[in-house]
Amino acid sequence: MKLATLALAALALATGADAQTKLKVGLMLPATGTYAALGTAIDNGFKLFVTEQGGRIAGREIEYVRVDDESDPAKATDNVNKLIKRDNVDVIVGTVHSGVAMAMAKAAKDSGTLLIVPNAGADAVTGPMCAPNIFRSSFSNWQPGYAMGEVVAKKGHKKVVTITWKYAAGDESVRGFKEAFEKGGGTVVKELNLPFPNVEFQALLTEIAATKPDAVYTFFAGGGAVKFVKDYAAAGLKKNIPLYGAGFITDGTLEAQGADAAGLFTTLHYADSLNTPRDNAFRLSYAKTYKLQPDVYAVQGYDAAQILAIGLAAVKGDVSKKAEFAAAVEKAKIDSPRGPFTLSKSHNPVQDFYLREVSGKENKLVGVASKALADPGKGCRM
Amino acid sequence: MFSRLVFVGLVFAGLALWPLVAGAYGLDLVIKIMIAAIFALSLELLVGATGLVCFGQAAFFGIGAYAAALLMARFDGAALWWLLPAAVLCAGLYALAVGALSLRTRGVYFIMVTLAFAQMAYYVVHDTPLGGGTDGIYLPGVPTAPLDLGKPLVFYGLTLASLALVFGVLGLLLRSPFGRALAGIKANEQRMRATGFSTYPYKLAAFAVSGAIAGLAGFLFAVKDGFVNPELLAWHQSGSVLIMIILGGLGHLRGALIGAFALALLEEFFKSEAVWGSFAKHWHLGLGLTIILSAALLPKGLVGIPQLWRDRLEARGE
Amino acid sequence: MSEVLLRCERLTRRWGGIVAVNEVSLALASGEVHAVIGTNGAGKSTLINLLSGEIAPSAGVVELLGQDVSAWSQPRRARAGLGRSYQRNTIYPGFSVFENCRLAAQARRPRAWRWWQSALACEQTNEAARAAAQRAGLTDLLDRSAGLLSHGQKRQLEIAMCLATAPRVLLLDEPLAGMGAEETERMLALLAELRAGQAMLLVEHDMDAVFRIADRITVMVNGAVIASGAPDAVRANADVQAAYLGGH
Amino acid sequence: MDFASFLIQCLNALQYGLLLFLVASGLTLIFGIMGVINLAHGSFYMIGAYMAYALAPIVESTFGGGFFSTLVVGLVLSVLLGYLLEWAFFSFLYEREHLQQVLMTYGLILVFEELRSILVDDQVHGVAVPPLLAGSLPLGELMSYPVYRLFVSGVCLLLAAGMYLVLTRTRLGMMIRAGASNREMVQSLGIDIKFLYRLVFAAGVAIAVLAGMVAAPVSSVYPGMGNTVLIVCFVVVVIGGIGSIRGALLAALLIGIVDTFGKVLLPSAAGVLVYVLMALILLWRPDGLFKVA
Repeated sequence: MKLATLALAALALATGADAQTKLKVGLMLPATGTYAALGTAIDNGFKLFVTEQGGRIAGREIEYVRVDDESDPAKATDNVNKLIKRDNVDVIVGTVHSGVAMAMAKAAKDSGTLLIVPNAGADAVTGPMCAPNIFRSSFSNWQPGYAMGEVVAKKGHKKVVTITWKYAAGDESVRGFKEAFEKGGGTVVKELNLPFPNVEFQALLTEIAATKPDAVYTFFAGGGAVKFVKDYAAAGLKKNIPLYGAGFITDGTLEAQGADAAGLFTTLHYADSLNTPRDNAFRLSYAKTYKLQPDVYAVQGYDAAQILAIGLAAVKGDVSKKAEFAAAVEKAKIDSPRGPFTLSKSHNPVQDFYLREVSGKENKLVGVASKALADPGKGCRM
Repeated sequence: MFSRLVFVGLVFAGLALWPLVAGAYGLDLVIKIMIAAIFALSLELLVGATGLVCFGQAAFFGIGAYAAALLMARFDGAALWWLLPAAVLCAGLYALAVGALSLRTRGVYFIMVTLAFAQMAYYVVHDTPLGGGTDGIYLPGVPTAPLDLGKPLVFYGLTLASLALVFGVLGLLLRSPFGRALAGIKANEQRMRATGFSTYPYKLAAFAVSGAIAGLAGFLFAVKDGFVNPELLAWHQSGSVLIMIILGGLGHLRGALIGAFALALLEEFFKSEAVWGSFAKHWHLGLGLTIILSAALLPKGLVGIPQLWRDRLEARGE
Repeated sequence: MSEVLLRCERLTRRWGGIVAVNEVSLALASGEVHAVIGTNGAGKSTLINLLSGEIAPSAGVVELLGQDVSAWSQPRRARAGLGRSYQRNTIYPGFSVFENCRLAAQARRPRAWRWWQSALACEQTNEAARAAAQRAGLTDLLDRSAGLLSHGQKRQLEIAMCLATAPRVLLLDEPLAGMGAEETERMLALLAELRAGQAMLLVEHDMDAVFRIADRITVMVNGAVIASGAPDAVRANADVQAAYLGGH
Repeated sequence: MDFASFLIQCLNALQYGLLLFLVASGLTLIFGIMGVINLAHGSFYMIGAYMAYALAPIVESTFGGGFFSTLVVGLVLSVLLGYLLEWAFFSFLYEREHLQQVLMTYGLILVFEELRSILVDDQVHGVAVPPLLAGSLPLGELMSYPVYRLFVSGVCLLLAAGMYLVLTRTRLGMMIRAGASNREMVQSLGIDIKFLYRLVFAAGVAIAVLAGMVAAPVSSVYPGMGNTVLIVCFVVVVIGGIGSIRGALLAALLIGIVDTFGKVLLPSAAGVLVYVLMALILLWRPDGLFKVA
């Protein structure tokens, strides 16, 4: 009986189709699990832009359909198909986890549905998997690493140790760093890894102390980032060996890291004190709406909505005109709170990367680390 | 007995007729559930029929999936007729090796050794370039010969046929002398040995068959998604398939079928914004409470519900 | 003297420093009921476990039907004709009486590779199961779930399951344990009936029963044999009286 | 690796091992004595960590006393939680198949994790090291060693000793051990086995919560933190031999060593080493290092 009711419910869900007047936006973001907070920020950012436009983009009202991707790649294809096949969404926005984004990119490529990736940095999404209907409003893992490589080389450090989780995002970030740093005359003397998501860093910190490098480059995020920064300071290394990182190590984690993060240099495409009129307006609006300070994830969500708006305006709300949509977005300069950026041929942002220094609870702007940095988009044929 | 046959017959008839009413997503959803059901049946053979609680079933599933991806990448345009058996064989062979070693242990230790071997497989695809690393790899295409699996209906048919085949084979197997011996091992292995059964080969054979069936499910999953990821081998996949068969009811093949459907549909239900509104993002809460309730109220799983009703009616009658 | 079916020579088992069974030598002849008695912890159950191959001996030899089976596993010995019952019920409570016996009989004709065929398709196995149940007096209860039997019937089923494997040697671990007077009588009658053509080793605490049925009695104390012989001789043995019967 | 860094790595291994023991010991208690495969053990650890974070301001304003009074309040709450859970969910599951308990505890994981999201939030939070233990000691040329880590190790050792003494030297411990090997016997001796089990379960939960609270300043608190410790806890318990406190301690130290030196010497295989170790040990000794009769 219960089973029958459920089956009926599923049937209704499975066969239900809706009128086409509203523009259906499928938000496939993590609502549960480790990345839930990031999902919320992206969701907020996206909606903020839509609200600012009066709830309409290119004359079409927006309707949201949400799917919790649980950051589980094993469920990713089913989840994205829910949006594509069940809800017939016009555009998909998502997600945080790279493995999930890979599955989404494939589904989007196969079905031709528009996909805007508001965080996941997997190089492949705008590399081998690039497609006319796939866009990214965030970054590629390679980018912040490369920017930091330039900075560290310029600072005159010669010997650097890198440390990250042994997974794709970490590897790609370190690869970007190494490329720029060695081009600038430095050497990466040791690449330390630990299994994801292990957070017992002590052994590797001891290794760093024994190697005595000029500096350390790191890529961690979330709980691991907090613990690494704290352990690094507690082990006494912070006063002797400067720590540099991709911006995620201090984004959304400063409250938890406290004083141990003070003075850290990181690179990212956003900072807390850009103090441009565009950013100030965005921050004010966000803070008013959500009673929260925005972070880089909110900006990425906001810009995902901007990309959608630009493309839709060009095709007058008709999402089926994929080529014109893409052409308009490729030409456009996106007026982001992070500063204006364009999209590369492979649809990854060509953007300034800022050097930031942690001060109090903020990632304060120091300067531009790398101007208009473009991901090489290796393997993209489009 | 008769009512069970009718039940199973109705389920399969329903599955066969489903494409007539379902949309593209409905088809996808049921394909997903059927694959989960095949996976659950593979574990039911070990847990429900033989009493061996394996906590590393995801490894066999994942190996089937990765075998599909890697073999297709290696041999362009590979045909289904050898690709599928090859994937199943890979999973079965790994299961044979794992079984040969882990069957030396018993009870909880067995649970943990199977977990250990699954984690080893997980780290191999996660940490080495062999399988494309943590982000996973795409299948280069879809097998098109002799069946074009790119067509949803054809793939639906293949999945349904696989499920029916697995269900049928296991049904026969469990009634056969081999299956009865497994039941005896589950009930009392010591007695079986005293009676003259060398139980180790029986258990090993069950383990390898189970691994091969899980590999079949993995193969279908990989073709369905066109993408494989190390998370397919992760321990929580082993856990969730175990939850499926416990929820459905151990000791019955129907239980695995029912469990796969129930878990997937419960998830859909609690995730539905139409029902729960913005609270749908806390769908774990509803699912968790339902699972707790079913553990508390349904000692024999969902399969046991008719029996519970019958008992209650009888109690009222008296 | 009739043919010796099971023999052990200086069989020993140590657990760490403790010697559970100490250089025990026995011979079981066809048609003979051989009882082993002794206080709790004398090593009787361990002796049965050693003979049946459930545990490996520290030293000594076991011969079954004239063959050295010391290195054989328990299932192999069982298939060669060595049946045993357990002190605690080890029937399969979820199965019917018939299925309990049939599964035991299946051990002699595994046919495991015929996975497509129903287990009930082998008429020889079914027949062996029915015959065993009949000999143990369970014909009327074939369809009953084994878990619902009375204690005495469960013990009978134990014997039936042994018989279904067509053993030449039966090792029975306290078949009378926990039985009422009437059940004991029935079981003794059953055992007396079974003795023809088989050898039977009986570990039992019920002295009256042992002295009524046994052809030969071996007394164990602290793992070692202190006396062995015909019931009357054992009853008269001074050592036995001192060590064991003296308590009565 | 020179000798000095070898020594430091040994210290790291020891410290990590003790931390693992702290988290796993509650599991071996519940698992070994009650036979409950408690998947929710990681959740109790998570609850402890979040208590250290969320409870601290409340405790500070009502009682004062900072970290240590939070510890006490948390322990009291966790004993209550364990007692209630056993009463509400587990007490009627003992007669059932073990796997029903697995189902139950799996449901609890989902519920606890979601309640965490609703009651606190999904953010990462830090927990301050109590000022009394905030210092650090110099170690080698560049490194220093935080006093708080030494404190954690101390707590682990105390707990290990305490559990060992209670289980082997006290009447309560004897009853508990007897209850583990033979329920009926203990019951027939007139001991209230239900109460005994409730006590053991509460103690197991309290230890996990304590582990979470003590570890929070080192590890910070974040969503999903319970699941990451769950598996390694099971590994520790099983390698050590289920229910053996000694075994769990030894196994935890062994894993600490393998993990620490694995990361340094064999980085490409660091993830898999722990499982290889478990498989090897269980193939060598199928009942773990210390079998509990």
